[in-house]
Amino acid sequence: MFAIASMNGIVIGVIYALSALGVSLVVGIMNVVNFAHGEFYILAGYFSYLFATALGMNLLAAMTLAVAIVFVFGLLVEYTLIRPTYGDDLYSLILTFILSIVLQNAYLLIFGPYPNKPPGWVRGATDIFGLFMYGNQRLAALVAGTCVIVFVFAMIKLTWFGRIIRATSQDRGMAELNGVNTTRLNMLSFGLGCALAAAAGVILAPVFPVTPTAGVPVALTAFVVVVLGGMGSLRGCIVGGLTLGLVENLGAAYLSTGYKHVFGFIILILVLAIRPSGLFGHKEA
Amino acid sequence: MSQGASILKSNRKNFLYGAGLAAFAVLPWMLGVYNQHVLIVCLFYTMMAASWNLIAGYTGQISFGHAAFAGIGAYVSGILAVKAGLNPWVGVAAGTVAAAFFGLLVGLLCLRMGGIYLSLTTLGFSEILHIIINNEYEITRGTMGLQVPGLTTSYSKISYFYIFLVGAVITLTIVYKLVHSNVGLNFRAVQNDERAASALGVDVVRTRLLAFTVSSALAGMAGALFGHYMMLITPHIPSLDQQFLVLSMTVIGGLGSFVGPVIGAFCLEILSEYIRAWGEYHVLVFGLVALVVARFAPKGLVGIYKAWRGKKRPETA
Amino acid sequence: WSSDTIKVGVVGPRTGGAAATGKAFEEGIQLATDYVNAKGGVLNKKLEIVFEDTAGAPDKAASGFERLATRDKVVMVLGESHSSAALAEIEVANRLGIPFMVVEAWADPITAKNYRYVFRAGPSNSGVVNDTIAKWVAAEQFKKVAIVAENTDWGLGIAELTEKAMDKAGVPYLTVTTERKSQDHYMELTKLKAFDPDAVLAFVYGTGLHYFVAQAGEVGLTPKAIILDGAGPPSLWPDFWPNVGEYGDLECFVSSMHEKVELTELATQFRKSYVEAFGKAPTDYKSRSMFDAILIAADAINRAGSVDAEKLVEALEKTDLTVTRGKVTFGTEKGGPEYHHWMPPMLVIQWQNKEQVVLFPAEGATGKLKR
Amino acid sequence: MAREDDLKLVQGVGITKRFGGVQALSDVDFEVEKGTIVGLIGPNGAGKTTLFNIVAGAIAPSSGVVRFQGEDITGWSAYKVCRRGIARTFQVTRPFGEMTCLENVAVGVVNRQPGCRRSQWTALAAECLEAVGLRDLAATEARHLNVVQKKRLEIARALATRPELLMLDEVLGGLNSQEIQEAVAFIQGLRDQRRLTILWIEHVMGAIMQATEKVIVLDQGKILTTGTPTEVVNDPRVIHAYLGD
Amino acid sequence: MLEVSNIDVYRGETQVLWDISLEVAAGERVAILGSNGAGKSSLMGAIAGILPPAGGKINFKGETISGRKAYEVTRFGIALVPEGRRVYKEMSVRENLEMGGYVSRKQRRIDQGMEQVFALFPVLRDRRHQAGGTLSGGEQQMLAIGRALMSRPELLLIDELSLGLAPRITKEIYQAISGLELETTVLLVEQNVEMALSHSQRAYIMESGRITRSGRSETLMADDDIRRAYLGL
Ligand SMILES: Nc1ncnc2c1ncn2[C@@H]1O[C@H](COP(=O)(O)OP(=O)(O)OP(=O)(O)O)[C@@H](O)[C@H]1O
Ligand SMILES: Nc1ncnc2c1ncn2[C@@H]1O[C@H](COP(=O)(O)OP(=O)(O)OP(=O)(O)O)[C@@H](O)[C@H]1O
Ligand SMILES: [Mg+2]
Ligand SMILES: [Mg+2]
Repeated sequence: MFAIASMNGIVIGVIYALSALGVSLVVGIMNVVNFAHGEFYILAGYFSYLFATALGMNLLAAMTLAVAIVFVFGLLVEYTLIRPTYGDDLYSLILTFILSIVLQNAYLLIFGPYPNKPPGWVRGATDIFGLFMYGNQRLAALVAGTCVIVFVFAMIKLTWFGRIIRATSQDRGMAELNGVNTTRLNMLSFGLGCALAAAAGVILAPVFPVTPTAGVPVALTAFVVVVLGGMGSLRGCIVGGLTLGLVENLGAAYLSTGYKHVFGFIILILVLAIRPSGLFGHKEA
Repeated sequence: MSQGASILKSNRKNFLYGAGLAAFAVLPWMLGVYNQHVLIVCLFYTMMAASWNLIAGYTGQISFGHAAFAGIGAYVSGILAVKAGLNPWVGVAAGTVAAAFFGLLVGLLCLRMGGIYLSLTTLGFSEILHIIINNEYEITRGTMGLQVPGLTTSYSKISYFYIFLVGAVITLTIVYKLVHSNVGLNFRAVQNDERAASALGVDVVRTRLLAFTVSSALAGMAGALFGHYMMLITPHIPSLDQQFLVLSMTVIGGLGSFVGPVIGAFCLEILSEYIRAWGEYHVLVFGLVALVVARFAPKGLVGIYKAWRGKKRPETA
Repeated sequence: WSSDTIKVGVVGPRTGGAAATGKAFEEGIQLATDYVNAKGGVLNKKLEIVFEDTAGAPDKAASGFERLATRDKVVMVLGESHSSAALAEIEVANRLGIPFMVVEAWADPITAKNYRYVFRAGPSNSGVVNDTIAKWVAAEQFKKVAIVAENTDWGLGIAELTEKAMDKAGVPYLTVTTERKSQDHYMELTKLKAFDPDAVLAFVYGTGLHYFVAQAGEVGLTPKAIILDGAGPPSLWPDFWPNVGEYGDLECFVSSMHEKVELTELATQFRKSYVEAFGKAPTDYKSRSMFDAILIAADAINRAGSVDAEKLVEALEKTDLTVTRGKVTFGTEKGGPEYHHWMPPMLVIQWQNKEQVVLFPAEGATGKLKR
Repeated sequence: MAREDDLKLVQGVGITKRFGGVQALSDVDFEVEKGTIVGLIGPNGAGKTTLFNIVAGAIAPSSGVVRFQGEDITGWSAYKVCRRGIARTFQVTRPFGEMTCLENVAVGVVNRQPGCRRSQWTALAAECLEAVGLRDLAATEARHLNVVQKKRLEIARALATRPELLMLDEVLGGLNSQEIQEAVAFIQGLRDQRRLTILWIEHVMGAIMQATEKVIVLDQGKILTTGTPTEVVNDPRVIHAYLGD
Repeated sequence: MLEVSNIDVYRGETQVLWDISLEVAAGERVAILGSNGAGKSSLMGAIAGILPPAGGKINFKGETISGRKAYEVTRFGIALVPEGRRVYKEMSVRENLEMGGYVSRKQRRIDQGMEQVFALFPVLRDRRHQAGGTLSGGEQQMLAIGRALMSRPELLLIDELSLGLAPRITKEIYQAISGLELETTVLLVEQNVEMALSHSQRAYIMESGRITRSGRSETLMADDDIRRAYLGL
């Protein structure tokens, strides 16, 4: 029991971290909470389903194209909705909140109420050390998710893009003086945030099929992870995701399956009460 | 402007409010049962939007837990009525107090950080509430909803209309009094600049907590009344959909303006009655309207009206 | 007023999580109105259906019902697939004195409240559990069963009835609740696997069931244990197979419709006109349930010879009509859920190589349980 | 002894403040006598504003004690300190931009006199605006003011809290020499008519020389010297650290 | 090299600069003096593209740079050491310097530049892995100057060079600036009037958003009014 609970906690934790990565990035750089994060995730799931199933595209190509389209869509949303709200972070929250409801209902009209699932990459399950059986698609999602997370970390730590993102998040005006076009960077990073939501979407859709409203719980856990880990801290995002995954699964294993998600919130409240800025957060001046 | 003129103007304003209220109070006698129901729902949303506006519009705290507090009011009142056989009116009072209490707790937890933390924590709070309502099926009857007695012995739309009218007037009066009192000055000062406010003797945390608690209590009252009107309390009262409606109404009416939420509540509720026939399109249309207004007219309908009047009769600076 | 139509209201979810049901209802409505109006309509007028969205939420359902009655002035209301919404609606129906025929909401209290204006032409929880599930468990001689309940009124309610039935039959069981919105059932499944049951009675609705079936296969609970989908439709949804893959094989479900076995001639006719109208075979049996309900309503209106509510209730009580699922008669004995209730026959069907094999009842069986 | 304590309106003992590695103040002792105008000068980053912030309760000292009229007010929150009778202005002005000037000032009034009525605070706030010459702009939103007007509004707001000690942080910035003369007269007037005690940070040495009775010189978080203006400007250490030769 | 003609600048709705004109020739070192809030930083901001002028024009090497965004102005070869240093607190000294070289993004140029900065401020080499925010005030100011130099600017704008610096460090930095004179033109804002005048060829004096005087530094230094107003003598 403990073994599978921990294993599942880690897998789900990585999945949570992956889903929260985009939110964390956008909060960190732009101080904008993208409430419609879950809907971008779902959109990518739908696209990868459409391309792979209806158009019969190669799986990898379908996924890449889906992420690319959501990225462009993210750029558009930044341009039309988010950009005018810079400096008023609460207003962007209101706008993206409304956007999320609009998208949910648009999906319902376009894709219908039934769940959609792109084909799995692998089939079957693996026997883990003779302890328990574990779905292969989940293991694949774990690997893919870890790759995306490592990729994002590498990008942030090692490339110019990461450097200017970090600089901009610390001092936007100064970055501008150093020659960074922060307007374009914002657009790009919002797009990237959406693309990360999309990456999570295409990786997870074969495990958890997408429905018009399935984005809500995704976004909700992403927010919990981000607040838990500390606003805008990527490291916090990973630790937050893993903490949440483990707490929920161990709680479900030993306490109550019905209250699984409440355990996560309880941890969140405890952390906030003790460290108001989250595990890795900095208190804003 | 001289003192006298301003008193005159405020008297005229009061007179207008009074006359409008009187005219509105006789309206249901001229309408059918169905439209009476629509008016009652409008009044419910007026209470919700006006009280949400108190925190969002006047102190700049975007709470996503407003519907949750309405839910707490409704469930506490309903459970007391069903399980303890309490008079529903006592239940409404208890529900209001309970909502205030939870508002205070949530406020204490996250008002220190303010801003986005408050938004996300209230969101989490409303989710916890949902899970608890679903799981504690024995007490809350889960999604099936808790059937509760009405507030009056014989069911009549007209009497509910007046109950809700009184509720809305109470809510609006409290909001108006608060905003136009010394505390209201503090609300605005805190929203503008916390540090400067505290240097002028404003207890920032208490001011915010006060706004949050009062607003939660008012939501609790609205929720409790609504539960007894529907005679059924379901997890839909504290849902995100409901929160979305309240937020849209306030934003479309005019965030931070006194009449904005009232206008927003009436416009959107009546609009939604009309476009309901469009079935699955109606929420989408709703959202799009809200999105366009929020994006292009951040001050809502009230802002549009003011800008239009300002253009017609340019203010002398 | 003078109007050349008679309006009947339908309530059901067209938006929200169960919007699929609304779609099925719409199909049923289309076929039924065509059918009724082609036969001369009701009281020599055309039958018109007004569909009100409830979004699956009780409060919306109650106000939607009220809207149908007060704004659209319908003579009767049909429909609903959420027990919670139906329970809210019956209060309104009773208050306003509007006949209301519930179609696919299973909670016992809907008819157990013995409201004069409330009828049910569809399954009830106790009906499904006692007439179908318990008997099937006994017939298959399962030694141990697991009960999985989603934490909704329906899930928890039917699980409780099942526990009672298992107690009575002396079959040991383990009950596990699961969160309705949860996508990940590994922990629940691990607990079940440790219990090692012969059958899992899964009261999980919608996509949740798809997750459950697929993950049960992954953790190796199935195929050793047989899953019975207590709600029927999710196993028939068009996306069932894409979602569950090979793990769907051998899964069982309760349904009132089978792709081959038809109990009446009207059912065959329904299937034909469905395929003509929509270019595919009917999957969600709720379209047929709605079709039946409209036929029953039209019949009652014609027999009543008026749209007066009292007369309609009397006419409904005297219903004796054969619809797609058999002959309809409503119970008239007060005191239990059988009052104003017609329980249609239900089948237990197993997927065997993507073919539907009827296992139960024995008289309709087309094959044996495979494990 | 008692009389002597009475004279010290505010007194700091051993005030130390570290920001992480930055030692902003170390072991600062100072006192301000009732009814005087005391200048606080020193190079940028000497810790003057930090000292203000500590006295005003905006930040807590790492160690040390602040006494006001003999009462220990160390670590009190800003609003309590204000209600106790200490008002301050901000070096970078912080008006409530979306409120009118009258309302800006009213915030100060209502928190010092809770429960006062609208008519009362309107009158009191108007009077404070009058004092700084902003009466005509009472109904203007504060964000429309220019810099000098904003500084005056800061002073009006501070006066509205009926302080006994008024702390001014560089209120002369942006004024020309003529205006500086007027401002100095105004500040001396405040002391004389309202019986205020004033602690004043300013880089304009002329004004400090003219208006103050005592000058405290801070340098790198330490008191460099304290004395009459004339003593201070002639102190070679002050010339070296702050005035330049 | 730099020509500022008749610019008006607003911050929000308040005007902070009125009709400012000035010129800087290549290789020159020019000081801007003035009391607090006189508008010196606003002028620097206007040149660097942070505060677009509402009227007037700014030309750099014959091209108009007014109306361009800050990041574009930077690419013309202008670098600003802003008021308050503004080092990236959570990035290491090295990364801070690299950000200075973002305009070119060529690793070789960046390495070279970094060597030059380290030669100029040896203490930074010792601290290169330390986070910017943990440096002492003086070191932060050195870092800010070093970062500006990383882009190899033709015109270096320095706002409040000596702000918060101990006099000794101020002197060191002035000496360093003097050493740069061959390549770089410097326009600097300074509170320490004496220091500024003795390390510049020309100076402008600003009051309440206007330029009130200008002239050669030695002349101004000898001026009694100025000595009284700014040196408190
Ligand atoms: N919040 C803070 N975190 C870290 N260091 C700080 C903080 N606030 C001030 N300091 C540092 O403390 C020192 C003293 O600052 P303070 O603002 O008191 O100086 P000041 O004497 O008022 O200078 P000025 O004349 O420029 O206003 C400075 O070196 C400053 O960098
Ligand atoms: N962000 C801002 N918003 C509005 N007004 C500002 C802002 N920053 C500065 N000001 C005002 O603009 C005027 C010019 O400021 P600026 O910073 O350019 O002056 P300065 O000469 O550099 O002063 P200092 O010596 O304090 O650095 C000042 O009166 C100041 O109060
Ligand atoms: Mg200072
Ligand atoms: Mg400056």
